[in-house]
Amino acid sequence: MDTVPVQQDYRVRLEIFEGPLDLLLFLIRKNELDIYDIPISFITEQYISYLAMMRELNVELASEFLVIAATLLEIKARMLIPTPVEQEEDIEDPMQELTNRLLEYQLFKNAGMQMNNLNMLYRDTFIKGIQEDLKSESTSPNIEADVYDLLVAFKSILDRAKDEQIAYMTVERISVAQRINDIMERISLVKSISFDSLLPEDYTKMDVVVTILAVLELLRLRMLRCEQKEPFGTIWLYVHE
Amino acid sequence: MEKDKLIAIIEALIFASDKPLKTRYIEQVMSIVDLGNLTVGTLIEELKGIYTMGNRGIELVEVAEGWQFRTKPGLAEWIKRLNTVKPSKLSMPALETLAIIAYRQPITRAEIEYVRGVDSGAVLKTLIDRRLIKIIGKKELPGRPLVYGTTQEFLEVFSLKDISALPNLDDIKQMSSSETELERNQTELPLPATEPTDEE
Amino acid sequence: MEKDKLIAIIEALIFASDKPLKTRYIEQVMSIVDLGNLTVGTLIEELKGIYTMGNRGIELVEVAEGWQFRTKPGLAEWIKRLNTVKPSKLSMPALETLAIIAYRQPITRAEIEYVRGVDSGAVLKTLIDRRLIKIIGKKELPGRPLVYGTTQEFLEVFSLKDISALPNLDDIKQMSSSETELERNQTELPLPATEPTDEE
Repeated sequence: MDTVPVQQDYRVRLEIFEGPLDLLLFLIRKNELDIYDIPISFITEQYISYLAMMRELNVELASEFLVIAATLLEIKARMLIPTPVEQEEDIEDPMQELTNRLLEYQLFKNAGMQMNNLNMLYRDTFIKGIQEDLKSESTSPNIEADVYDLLVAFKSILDRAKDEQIAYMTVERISVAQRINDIMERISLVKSISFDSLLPEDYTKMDVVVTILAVLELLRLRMLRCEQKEPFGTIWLYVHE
Repeated sequence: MEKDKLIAIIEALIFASDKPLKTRYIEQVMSIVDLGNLTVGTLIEELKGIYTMGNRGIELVEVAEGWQFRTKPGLAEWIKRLNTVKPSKLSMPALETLAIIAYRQPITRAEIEYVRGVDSGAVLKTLIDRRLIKIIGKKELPGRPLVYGTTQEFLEVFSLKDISALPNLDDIKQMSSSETELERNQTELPLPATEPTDEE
Repeated sequence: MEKDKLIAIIEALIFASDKPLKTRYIEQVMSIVDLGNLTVGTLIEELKGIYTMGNRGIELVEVAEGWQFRTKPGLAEWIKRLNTVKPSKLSMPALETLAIIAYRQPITRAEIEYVRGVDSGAVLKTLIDRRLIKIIGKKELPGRPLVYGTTQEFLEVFSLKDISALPNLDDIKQMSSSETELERNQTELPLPATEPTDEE
């Protein structure tokens, strides 16, 4: 099959569909069809060709587009097989359901556009600029809030924590004071120790910095002394006698 | 107290309030003075009249069940020239979702997604972050799903007196679908050439 | 443009500005219209006059940096009364802190600050002053830090039978979408019926 040349502007245009119902509404209108009497074979064919075309144009599709494709195919199949009269009443009509969904979706799409025509704050109208020095602090004992405000507040903290957790863990893990205690504990057993062996196995820059700070502090307090036998050689630490 | 003085007090109270001020709070503040045969309601109407008469840049409007001074809608372009105000815009998916919630509240996420036909998690998050909607409870259904509703800020942003001031849904039903499709028709889409083939 | 319209624009600009508005900013905004023999300065004076005449609750004043509407000084007592009548909302930091305490009590200040990532002394004080939280004991840790918990008033304000009636934290999962719209749009999905598209 020949590949249709991908044009940027097609991409942009095709993304105006918010979902499968939006696409179906468009096809109905485009072909001047009656929403109450949709020719199912025709609309299914159009819908599926559309999905195929979007795919050729590399427009990524939400899975919901495929769900509606399956529904259309199911309705089409049902219409080809005559349903026994006695069963008809129990079975809900999927075509009727789809029509209702389209009507309801269209209604709210229009309602959204109507709402867009209202005088919108900070677009059509503005309130008094709130000046810090004029801000009035309520001293009323009454508080307006409900438990779901708390829930949302908690969620916002959790969301934030996801990004920041790592940084906090690091700081927590390697406080200088703690490292000083670690070093003194280890060195009291062995009397001498190399600087490198003070670092944890998978050490970070932060570990190095904190360890150096801890050692410097111990040297300053004359609790340790250090020796380096040759330039760039191992630094040995001893307990100060 | 003279009527002019009473109106001046109300004007100052509404101006000083960061949020639309409910009539009953004005009444509580004014409860220490004898209004005679006047009411807070009639005084507010008179204050509103002062701003309506004459060519003023601000007006007194009733939003979110309270009173607030706002700039006249026709002047928005001038204020935007100041560059100090954040412009506010909502995308079509956001508006559509907001409409479903506004008219059908309390409503679950699953119900919203059934109407829209697409996953709506991201757009719900945006609307919560903008404080236009909030969780208002749980539904008596298996799993006790959360239900959403519009907020006070929603009424403020859309300049609505209360939720009943939304455009009437029956009127919207009457609207011919063609007029709502104006913008879409500007974008011509390449369509596979298929003729209606349905027999029946 | 008529003089009334020009004054209305200036009125709206000063009103909407969050800082006292300098005359020269107004002049910049108005630079696209022909003022004829008028100046921004004289128009401001005229606007000021509108508020001075008559018994008004607000006035236009020139503060050090520019023009600003303010309530008349004589009405301060009324505004103070309003602040004791109007229920207040909790700020976002206050709500966040309260949420942490409600769900994680008993909790130390250090633990709260660890979660929030910022110093929380001031907000804790506010919550204590509003009697929403209190010190409920000390923790068996070095330094014996104080631990905080919610109060009876907290339950009353939030209409909770007891602390276990708080919304379940698992509900948060419902709020966050499993797949955001962004992620989903990046996912390639295989299409039915059109298998050989990509291959020649």
